[in-house]
Amino acid sequence: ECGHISLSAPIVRLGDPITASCTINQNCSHLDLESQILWRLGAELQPGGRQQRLPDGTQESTITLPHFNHTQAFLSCCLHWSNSLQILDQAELRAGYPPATPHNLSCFMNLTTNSLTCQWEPGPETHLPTNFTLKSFKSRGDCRTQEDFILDCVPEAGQSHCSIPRKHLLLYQNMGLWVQAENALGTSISPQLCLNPMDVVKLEPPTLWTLDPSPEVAPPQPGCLRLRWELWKPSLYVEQKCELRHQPQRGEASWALVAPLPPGNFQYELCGLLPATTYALQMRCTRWPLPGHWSNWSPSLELRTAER
Amino acid sequence: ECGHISLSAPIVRLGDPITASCTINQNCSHLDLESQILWRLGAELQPGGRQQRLPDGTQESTITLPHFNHTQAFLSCCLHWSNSLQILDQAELRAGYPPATPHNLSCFMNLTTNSLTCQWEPGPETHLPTNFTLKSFKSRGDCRTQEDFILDCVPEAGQSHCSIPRKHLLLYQNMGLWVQAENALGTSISPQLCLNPMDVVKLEPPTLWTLDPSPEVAPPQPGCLRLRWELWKPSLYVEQKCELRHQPQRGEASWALVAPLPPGNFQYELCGLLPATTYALQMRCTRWPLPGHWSNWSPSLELRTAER
Amino acid sequence: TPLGPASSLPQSFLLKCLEQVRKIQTDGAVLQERLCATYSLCHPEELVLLGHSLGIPKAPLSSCPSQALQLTGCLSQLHSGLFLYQGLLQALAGISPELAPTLDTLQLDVADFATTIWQQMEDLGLAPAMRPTQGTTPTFISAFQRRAGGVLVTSHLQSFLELAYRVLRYLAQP
Repeated sequence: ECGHISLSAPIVRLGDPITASCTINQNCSHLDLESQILWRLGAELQPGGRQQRLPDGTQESTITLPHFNHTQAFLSCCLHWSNSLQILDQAELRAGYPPATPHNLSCFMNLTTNSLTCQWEPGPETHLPTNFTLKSFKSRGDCRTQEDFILDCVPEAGQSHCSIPRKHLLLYQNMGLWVQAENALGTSISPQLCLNPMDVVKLEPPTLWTLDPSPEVAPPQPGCLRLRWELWKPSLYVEQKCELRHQPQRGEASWALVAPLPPGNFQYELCGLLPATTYALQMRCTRWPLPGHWSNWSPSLELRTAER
Repeated sequence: ECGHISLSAPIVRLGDPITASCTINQNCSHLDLESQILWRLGAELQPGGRQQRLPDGTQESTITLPHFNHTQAFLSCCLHWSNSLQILDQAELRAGYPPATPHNLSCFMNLTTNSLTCQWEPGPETHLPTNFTLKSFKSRGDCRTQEDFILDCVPEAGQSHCSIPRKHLLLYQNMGLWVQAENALGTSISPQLCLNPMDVVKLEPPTLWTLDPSPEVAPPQPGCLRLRWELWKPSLYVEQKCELRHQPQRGEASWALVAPLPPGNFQYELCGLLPATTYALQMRCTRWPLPGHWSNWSPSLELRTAER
Repeated sequence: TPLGPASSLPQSFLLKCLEQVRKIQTDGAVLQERLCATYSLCHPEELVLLGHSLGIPKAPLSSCPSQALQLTGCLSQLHSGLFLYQGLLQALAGISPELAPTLDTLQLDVADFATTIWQQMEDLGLAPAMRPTQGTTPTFISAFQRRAGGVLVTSHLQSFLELAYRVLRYLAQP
C-alpha cells in the first residue's frame, strides 16, 4: 500500500472541521518521494496540505477542512507521477446531526391485526443512517418499575411506526414504551408512555342501515328518520358508547351531533329535521365506560325525510 | 387409548375402495365390550362394519367403503355408552388423482428482472397437495448430457411459473429444463426443453414519437406520416429488427404491417395513407439475426395525415 | 365472610374482568365452531369416554356462588381455574395449522385474564406467596386426541366462564 489516509473522525457534525493525514511509505520505490502530496475533495483540488518527512523517511501530509458542510464526500490523497495525477488512497467523509428527540409518541390497539401500533415524529433530517427502535417493558403500577422487557420493535426502513404483535402483549396490564433514535453522532430517547393496550383500543366504526318499513310499525313522522346500526363484529365483546352526527346534503349547515345514544339499543328515531330533505348520517363509537379511542366516523348513510 | 383406527391407505385414488379397522382394547374397563362398534363418515353413520372378538379379547370392526368419492373426510370409530354415542378415534381420509404430466412448458429471458421465467400448464385438479418443481441443468450439446445441476426452482403456492435468477444461468450456453409434479399418489415429469437463455429473450417494445417539424426538413407529403423510435434501453446491446403496424383509428380496417424496418435507422416516413385521417401506429422488435421472442406491440402512437 | 354486591373490588377491575370473559367466550366459540365444521366434532357429550381415558380435569368454582360468596376463595379458584385451562390449552399445541392461530389467541387471552386476577389478589394482599405451578396435564398423542381434547377443554372452559361471568356481574352491581 503506497499511500494511506487516516481521519480525525469519519463522521462529524455538519460544519465541523475534519483533519486528515496521508502517509506515503518508502516501499513505493519508483516514486520520487520529494514530490508534493496533493489532496482532492470529490473532483476539486484542496490547497492547504502541510507536508513533512518523518524520521523513518516516510512523507506525511496533513490537511484540515475547517467547515465540512457536505453530507458526504470522498477525500483523495494524490501525487504527481510521470506527468499525471495519481490517486494513492481515498476516504469517505460524512457529516450530519445527532438524532433529535423523537416526539409525539402515540399508540393504539388494533383489533384487526391484534397488535399495538405506535407512531412518532422522528424530528429533523440527520443526513446520517439513523436507527429508530420502539422499546417497551411490562410494568405493574405506573411504569416506574420495569419488569420483563418486551422484544425491541424495529420499524421498516424510513418508517416512523411499529407494531408489537399480540403474543408480546398483556392487554390489560400497564406497559412502558419509548422510542430510541441512534446514529454515529449520538443517541436520543423520547419521553416514556405508560399505557394499558386495551385502554388505547381504536375500534372500527359501526355499520348504519335504514330501518326497513314494516306493516306493524307506523312510518316515521315528517321531519324524522329511522336508522339502525351494528357494532363492528370483532368488538362485540367490548362495552361501548356511540354518537351520531347528521347534516343536510345540500347547503352549508355543519354537522349536528346527537350524543350519547342509548347503549345496547341499535336503532334510533331522529327527529327535528327539515321535511323533504336528504341527510347524510354518520356514527362513531368508543370503548366505554373503560377508556379507549374514538373510532373514525362511519361512511355516510343518506336518508330523505318525508314530504310534509 | 381406548380405540384405534388403522387404514389400508390414508390417501387413495378418487372412487377407489378404502378399508379401515378399529380395535377396542381391554383396558377400556368401564366399557361393555359386547356392544357394537359403529362407524361415522363426517356426520353420517356408515352401515357394513364386520365385528369380531380377537384371541386377545379385543374387539375389532372392519369396514370397506367401496367407492370413496370425497376428496377429504373424517372417519370416526364410535361405541354406544351410557345411552350416548362415544367417538373413540377419528382418521382423516383423502382421495384425488396422481399428477398429470405438466405440458406447454415455455420460457423467456426477462432482461428487467434478469431472470429466466418458465411457465407451464399444471393439468387437471388432483385434489391433493401437489408440489411442482422446475428442474434444470447446464449442458454442452443438445441437452442429452447432464452437466452440473441448477438449483431447483420452487414456484409460489398455486403458481405455474418460476424464475431462475441470473447467478444460476449461463446466458449463452444450452440448458435442459423440465417440470416435475409430485403428490402422495405419484410423480410425473414434463417433456424436456433444451434452450439457450438469450435465445428466448423477450424484449420490451420500443418507444414511438412523432418527428418534430423542423425548418430544414419539408413537412411530410399528404398521405404520409413521419415517426421516430427508440429501442428499449436495457436491450441496446442486442442487435434487433423491428416491424411497424398501422390502422386508421375509425372504421373497420385491420392492421397493416410494414416489415422489416431498416435496422439501425430510427426514423421512418410512412406513405400510401388516406389524407386527413388519424392513424394508430404500433411497433415491436425481436433479437435478430440471433433468435429471440418478439416483444409485445408498443402502446399506440396517434398521428393525423395532412389534408389533401 | 360472604360478600354483598358492594364488595371491596374496584369497579374498573370488575369491568375489565367482564370484558375479558366476553373476549375469551368469543375466542372459545370460534374454536368450537371450527372444530365442528372441519372435523364433525360438534358435541362434547360424544367425547366423554375419551375425556375420561385422557384424564381431562374440570376447574371448580365452589366458593363463588352468590349465596355463599367468599372473596379470597372465589378469586383464588378463579385464578387456579384459568391457570389450569391455560396449561390444558398449551398441551393442545399442534392441534392443526388452520386452528393454531385461534388456539394461540384463546390461550393468550386466558393467560391475560389469569394475570389480571392474580395482580388484583396481590393488590388486596390475598395472593399466596408462591405462584401456582402447572400440575401434570394430559398428553395428547394423536391429531384426533388433540382435536377431541380441544372440544372438551373449550366446553369445560365455557361453562367455567359462564359461572364466573354471573359472579362478576353480581359483584359489579352498584
